[in-house]
Amino acid sequence: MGAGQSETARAGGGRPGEGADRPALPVLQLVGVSKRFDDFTAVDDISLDIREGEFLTIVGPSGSGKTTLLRMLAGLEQPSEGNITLRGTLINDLPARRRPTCLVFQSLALFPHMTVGRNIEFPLKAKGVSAAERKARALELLRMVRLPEAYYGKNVMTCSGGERQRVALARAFAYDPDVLFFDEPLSALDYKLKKLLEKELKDLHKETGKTFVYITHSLEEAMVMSDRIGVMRAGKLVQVGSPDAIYGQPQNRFVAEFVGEVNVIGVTLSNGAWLSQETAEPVRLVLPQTMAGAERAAVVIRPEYMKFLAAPGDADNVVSGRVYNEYSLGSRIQYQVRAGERVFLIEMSRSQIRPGTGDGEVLIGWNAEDAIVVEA
Amino acid sequence: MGAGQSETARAGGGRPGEGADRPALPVLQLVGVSKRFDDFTAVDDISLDIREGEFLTIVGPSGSGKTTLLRMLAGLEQPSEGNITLRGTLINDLPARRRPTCLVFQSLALFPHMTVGRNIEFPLKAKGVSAAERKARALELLRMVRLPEAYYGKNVMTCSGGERQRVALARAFAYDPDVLFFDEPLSALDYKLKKLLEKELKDLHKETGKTFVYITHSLEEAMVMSDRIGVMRAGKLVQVGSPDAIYGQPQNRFVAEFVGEVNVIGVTLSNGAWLSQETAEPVRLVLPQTMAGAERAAVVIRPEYMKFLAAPGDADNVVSGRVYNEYSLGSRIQYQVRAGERVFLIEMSRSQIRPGTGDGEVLIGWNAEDAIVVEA
Amino acid sequence: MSDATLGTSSTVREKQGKERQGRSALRHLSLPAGARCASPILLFMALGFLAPLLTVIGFAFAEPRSFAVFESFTLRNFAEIFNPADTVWMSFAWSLALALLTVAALLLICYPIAYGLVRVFGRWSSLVSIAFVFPLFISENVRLYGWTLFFINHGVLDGLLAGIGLSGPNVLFTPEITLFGMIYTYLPFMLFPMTLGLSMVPGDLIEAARDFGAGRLMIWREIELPLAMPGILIGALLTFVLAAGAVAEAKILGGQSVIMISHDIENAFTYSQNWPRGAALAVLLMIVIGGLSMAVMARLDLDRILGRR
Amino acid sequence: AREKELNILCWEGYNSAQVLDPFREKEGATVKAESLTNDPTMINRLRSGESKVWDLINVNNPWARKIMYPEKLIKPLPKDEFMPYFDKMLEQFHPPYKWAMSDDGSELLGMTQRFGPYSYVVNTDKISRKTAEETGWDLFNDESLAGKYGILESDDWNVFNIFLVAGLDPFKEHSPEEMKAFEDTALKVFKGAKLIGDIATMNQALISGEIDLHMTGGTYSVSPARADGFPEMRAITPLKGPMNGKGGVSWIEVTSTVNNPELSPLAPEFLKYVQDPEVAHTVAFAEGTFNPVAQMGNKACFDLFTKDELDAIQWDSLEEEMARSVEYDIVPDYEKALDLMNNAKRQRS
Amino acid sequence: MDRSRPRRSHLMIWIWTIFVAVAIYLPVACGALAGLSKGRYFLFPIRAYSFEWWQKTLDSLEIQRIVQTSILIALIVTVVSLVLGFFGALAFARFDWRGRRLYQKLLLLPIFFPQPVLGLALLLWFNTLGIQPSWHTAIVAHLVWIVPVVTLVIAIQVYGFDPAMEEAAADLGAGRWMILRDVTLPILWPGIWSGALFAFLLSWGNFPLSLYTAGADSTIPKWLYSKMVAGYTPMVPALGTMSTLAAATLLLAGGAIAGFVKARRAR
Ligand SMILES: Nc1ncnc2c1ncn2[C@@H]1O[C@H](COP(=O)(O)OP(=O)(O)OP(=O)(O)O)[C@@H](O)[C@H]1O
Ligand SMILES: Nc1ncnc2c1ncn2[C@@H]1O[C@H](COP(=O)(O)OP(=O)(O)OP(=O)(O)O)[C@@H](O)[C@H]1O
Ligand SMILES: NCCCCNCCCN
Ligand SMILES: [Mg+2]
Ligand SMILES: [Mg+2]
Repeated sequence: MGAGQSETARAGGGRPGEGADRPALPVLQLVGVSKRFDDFTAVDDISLDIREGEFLTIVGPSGSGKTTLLRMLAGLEQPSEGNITLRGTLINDLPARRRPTCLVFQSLALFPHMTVGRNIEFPLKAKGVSAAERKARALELLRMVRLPEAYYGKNVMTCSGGERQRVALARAFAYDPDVLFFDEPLSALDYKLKKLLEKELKDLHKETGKTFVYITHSLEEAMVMSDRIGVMRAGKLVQVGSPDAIYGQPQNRFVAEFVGEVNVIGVTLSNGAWLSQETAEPVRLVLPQTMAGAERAAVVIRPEYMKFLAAPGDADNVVSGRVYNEYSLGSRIQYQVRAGERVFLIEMSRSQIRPGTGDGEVLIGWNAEDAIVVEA
Repeated sequence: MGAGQSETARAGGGRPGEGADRPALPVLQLVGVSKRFDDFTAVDDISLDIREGEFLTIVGPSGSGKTTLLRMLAGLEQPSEGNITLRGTLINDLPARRRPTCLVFQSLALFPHMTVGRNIEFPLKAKGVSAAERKARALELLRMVRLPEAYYGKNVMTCSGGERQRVALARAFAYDPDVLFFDEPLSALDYKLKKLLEKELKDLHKETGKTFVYITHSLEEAMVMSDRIGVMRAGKLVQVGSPDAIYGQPQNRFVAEFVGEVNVIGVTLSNGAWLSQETAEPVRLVLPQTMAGAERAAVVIRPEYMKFLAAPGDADNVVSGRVYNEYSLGSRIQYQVRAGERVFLIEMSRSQIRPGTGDGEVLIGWNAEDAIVVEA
Repeated sequence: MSDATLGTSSTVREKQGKERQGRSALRHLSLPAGARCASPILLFMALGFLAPLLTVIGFAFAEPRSFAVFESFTLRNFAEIFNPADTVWMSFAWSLALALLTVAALLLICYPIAYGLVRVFGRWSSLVSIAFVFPLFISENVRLYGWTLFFINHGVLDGLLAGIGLSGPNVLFTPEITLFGMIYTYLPFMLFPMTLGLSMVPGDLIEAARDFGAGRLMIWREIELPLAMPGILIGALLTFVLAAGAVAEAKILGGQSVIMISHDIENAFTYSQNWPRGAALAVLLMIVIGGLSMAVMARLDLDRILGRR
Repeated sequence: AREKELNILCWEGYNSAQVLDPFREKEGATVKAESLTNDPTMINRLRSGESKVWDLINVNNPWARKIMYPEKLIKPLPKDEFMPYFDKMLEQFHPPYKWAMSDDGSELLGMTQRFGPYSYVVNTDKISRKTAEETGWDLFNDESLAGKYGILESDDWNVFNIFLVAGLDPFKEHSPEEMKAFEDTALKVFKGAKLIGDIATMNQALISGEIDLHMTGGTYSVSPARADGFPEMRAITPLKGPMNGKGGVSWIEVTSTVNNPELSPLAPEFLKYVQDPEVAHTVAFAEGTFNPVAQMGNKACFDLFTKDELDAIQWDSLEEEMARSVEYDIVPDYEKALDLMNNAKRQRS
Repeated sequence: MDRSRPRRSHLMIWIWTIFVAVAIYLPVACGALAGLSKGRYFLFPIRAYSFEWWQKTLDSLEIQRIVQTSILIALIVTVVSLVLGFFGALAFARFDWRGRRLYQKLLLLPIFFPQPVLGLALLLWFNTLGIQPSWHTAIVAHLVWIVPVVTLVIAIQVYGFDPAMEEAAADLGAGRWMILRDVTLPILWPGIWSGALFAFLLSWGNFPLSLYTAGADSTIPKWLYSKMVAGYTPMVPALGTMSTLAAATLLLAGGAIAGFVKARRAR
């Protein structure tokens, strides 16, 4: 995949416990960790190695247990079951303040009675850094998060949502821990600032070599920044791997649907051929591989691999339909093509020209190797 | 631009006061509205027509005054100057509860002492709807925002961030106003849910014909959902127009940079030719148009219009460089190409194949008609 | 200031302040919401407090041992009080000293309990706080007398100790037991505001501070204490004021080993039949207590501490 | 309008349920009684405007004749209705009884009932009655008793007693030297006191052995302790003293009708009601303090007293003790003396 | 989290709290013993027990009326001071208005005023106005002192109140009354509840103000005081014990009912 491959591949496509090929000890290791609140299981039997220096992002639906997982890692919550080790030492019971980790809260948890400056200086004060040094460092951090130095003396409760988020970020960096946890730190920022701070975070990650564990709801953020992405669902870790692996080889339909838009077609095996069940009459599909033993499966085709065809022979699988919606996504355009009951999504770069035939009947399709077959 | 054109063009490329060609009265009209806090001007002389039934999105950097603008429209803040009219009636002093509008707060402002159900029923209760009817409606709204019906009796403070946001949304819909204001309502949701609710909101907008005014930091959200987008900066409304107009004809560099990633090249006019000032020696560029009277300008090329070239003649403007970074953005891949001191961004669909030459020297370029010239 | 001017001047100012009243949902009547909410109380206080207050001040400047309020004006009452031969300053000193000690002791005694009520006792907490409320239903005289019965010779303590061949300590009728009685009486007035204050410290802030490596002391000093300060402060002020006006403890437990200022005021109005002197003492007491309290309140601005979230 | 209500300002006893409840039932009336523990406060309550509230006021002997009547705070009783009651009282109260009459002897100002000697109380197990009576007020000059006595909180009475300890007659005017002696005595006596407190505290302290004697006290204060089974506690009237040779002070309560513009018609009814032998006995043994009553001159009343009750009020020595006492009167130097005494009190600490 | 240390310190907190609570109840228990002893004067161990004083207390018409008066005064004071104090607290801590700083200071003044003098001053004032002192005037006197206290107590809670709650409610069409009833009041409920408790207790237990301003009407503290200084009998501690028991029963029953209603509503 070109020059970037080495970059994104750095962390490899990991799966829990699969890090044996890497010599370094995981900085944090979870083995069979669960967390129950009364009879509700928020985190369910998770095993995961967090590697020294990696940028690990956790994504998952709301309520899937991401925050709870992070809180256990930070020492703010104790696992109901399982073990957490830090470089080989069991730390289930180590208090948050003794862990070389730091959490940027989803709620930010800024100290309302302190100025921006004193908020940022708080961890330094806890370490006993001198006042002058603290202030110098705080001003430096303010610059880093793109806040004016004059904010040093500002009442933190008069800052806007985004400003507050940046203060929280600066405060975490002031603590300077080995492992940083972020709970949606950029969610309230505008696009441009988010891009800037994403880059800043990424650079800081590279420069410092620290381990970052990151929760986000922004797929783009996860894709751009992470060495590995972990996908959670209902307290379980469903898949962990490099962004490419997660995007390109999702383990199941949930992951596929979660990390971007997809066209999914349910198929059944019939006389050695895959038949689509979702068209009026079964259509035979050309697929990249067969699934051993499975009778049913799902075919996933990302919208960018769907093509408008000039002729029926231009792709392995062909569908005919009618464009009924077109959205601009900024750099891309998304088409919704209705074929019978189904709607297919096709995404094209804004710079590409659609080889379609106006508003009439169009042919769309995809090649066998661009589809992914996953568990139904 | 094919079938979708009619869709996105529906609202036209509007500018404040430009709506004269449309017969309908604006539902809300701002004339010279400002808001000062002590000596700080949060909203600065904004004039804007909000059209009946449109979906207007406000974007802008953090602290640019978006929330304050919405609060004035909702009646929670009074303008320091200027007038707000509702279908022709001056409403500067009309209290929030008398306005046919409703705001989904950035902080959500859920009632912590009520269950999810009672939160949602609150506006219905204010209207005097009977208990049975309220409950039926609340359950319906829960389904709409994809929360289980069992949440009806759940303590709202035990819901996760995303769950809470959905409750706030449901509550606003329960009020059923003419105009709905949203202050980043989806920011805490995961990608998939966000997509779902975006679609839901969009459908609701279409079905109900209500006017939506929406603040978001997600460019994609703004592009997909809006009839028009307004860009704010430091209290001022910099540009208002259709997503395509904002994206494709940004009025200045700020807007261009704000609504997506860009390559920007500063240029000067010299002997009737545009010269780039950012390369070692000035390079002559082929541009779509000249700017009357301007000596200096900025050239904006969106990454998706930059191309890898097989030969120097393949584009009007050609640069040679070296790929040094490659990110997957999900459906797209972004390349960073270093040419001397400068870095160019090129974005391609994941399905396209890069016609480059491995890690060595590459040629990149763009055609004159794909660049935009804006104020410097 | 007369009650009439109080009423109008604040009304005028409030009207001027109207423009800044933005954030209220109740703002659309003629007066700003704040002034409207304050007006019943202000009216009541003007009638119920200011007027009697003026009467007392009037008495303070009346001829000693007369009832000629507003008919005579003299500084003699104050002159007598400040005469070095008059030992009434000792009563002031004792009252204020014991009140300060009471506040200090209660801060220490109540903090762990308030902390427990907010963060440790969980579902037991309402039961525990109710346990601290019940005794308040008995008049303080009776409860204090209960301590006399406990500590006195052949009382409960002595009687119990006699069972093991010991005898009770001689603690009654001393300044120390007076202090003890004050601490005992005013404990709830410190405990409940303090608990309310502590309960307003958000848990995630403490977690965040802990996560940043702050030790218990630092969390306490930098987060918990400042955020709980309004409650603590109000508790401290309340107990200080009540204790400075206390008299029953010195009478019932202390055997009047010290004379409290309220006792002197009471005497002036009873045995001495010298109302002007009593009024003058009262005015002085009010100035001293009010001044001290205002100084504290001014230095620790409630609004700022709380950030008005 | 006030047919069915009656408000009484009084020393304790009259406000007890035993006395009031039968009257309430009999008249179907609302009777409120407030008891205070010193005369000046009660007088001031009337002065400050409460004469519109109260119907009856019950204070010690000199106030009606010397203060309240001249100040028009009370009004006279109809003589024809009330004078006959005095005939049945103990001999010393036979009409015209000085403290019940106006200065000029023309008006009847109130009815007498409870009375008694009032000097000091000792635990005769610690200090014999004989020693106590013979030593007299010098007991409180005895350094060896410092820390072993209490002082009843009854400041008007304490003023008399400090004068007496200083060897001075309180009911005269005093020279500066005498006042100096008063001051020094006050300082010493208050410094030496173990505690100052109310009657309950004094009796409790006597019984517990915290103190051996206390100043200011008499049958009035010690009788409940005696009735409770501690006959060794005894009110003492010294054999001699600086008041024309007498050393004790006694008091007599006088109940008068307040000069209330809307006086309740129940006021005279109540005054008659308490003259009834049964009720008079109840008044004598009303909850709290037990006292002799003037109505004991009536055999029907006297016969109601049991031996234990007579023991409690020291009936055996009542006559001689009253004879050794002068009657409570207004103290000319009261204000100055009280200030000195209050100063002395503060310097206890 | 460091398990052992918090556990240990939590244990210390429990122990300390229980210790203080026991101390709080010690004199109450001593009083209860005194009320059950046959003798007027207390010697421990008790020589003879008797219910005589309890019986007398229960039989007394006097005490019945005094208890009724005390309850009535305390209830009225509680209700009125809650209403005044609630709005007062909003003005104190919730709204930004010009006179606020001054108002905050003025409101504290009555608290700094010695109560015996306040009572006397009020008595003088009532006389000037030609109002006869009675339990009605005692209510006014109690209010002068208790309203500021209640206001302060509620204000503590109001400081933590997020105005966005009211804004959201108004925006959703709620009128002022509904905002008050459904949003502001419930959120401020803990503060109001403490305010009510304070108001009731301060009124119930108040002696100096009642002494001067209740005229011929008596309250429990007034009665107890007069009995204590002259005429002490074990009816004094007996009445004390009874009021605690009654209050305990009331509060526990109230709590149980509230809990029951809450549990039912949650279903
Ligand atoms: N203290 C608690 N008591 C009870 N339930 C809890 C508690 N904390 C979390 N939960 C529940 O556990 C589940 C997981 O919560 P968590 O906050 O970890 O979700 P999340 O993945 O971070 O969600 P979001 O993306 O919305 O922030 C949720 O259903 C939540 O309601
Ligand atoms: N009540 C207030 N008093 C003083 N300054 C205020 C107040 N409300 C807002 N501001 C200031 O006004 C500016 C605009 O605030 P606003 O909340 O409208 O920004 P925003 O565009 O919504 O930002 P964000 O995207 O971060 O939410 C900010 O700089 C903020 O600090
Ligand atoms: N506190 C009691 C001192 C006064 C004694 N006199 C009692 C007489 C009752 N009329
Ligand atoms: Mg979360
Ligand atoms: Mg905002």
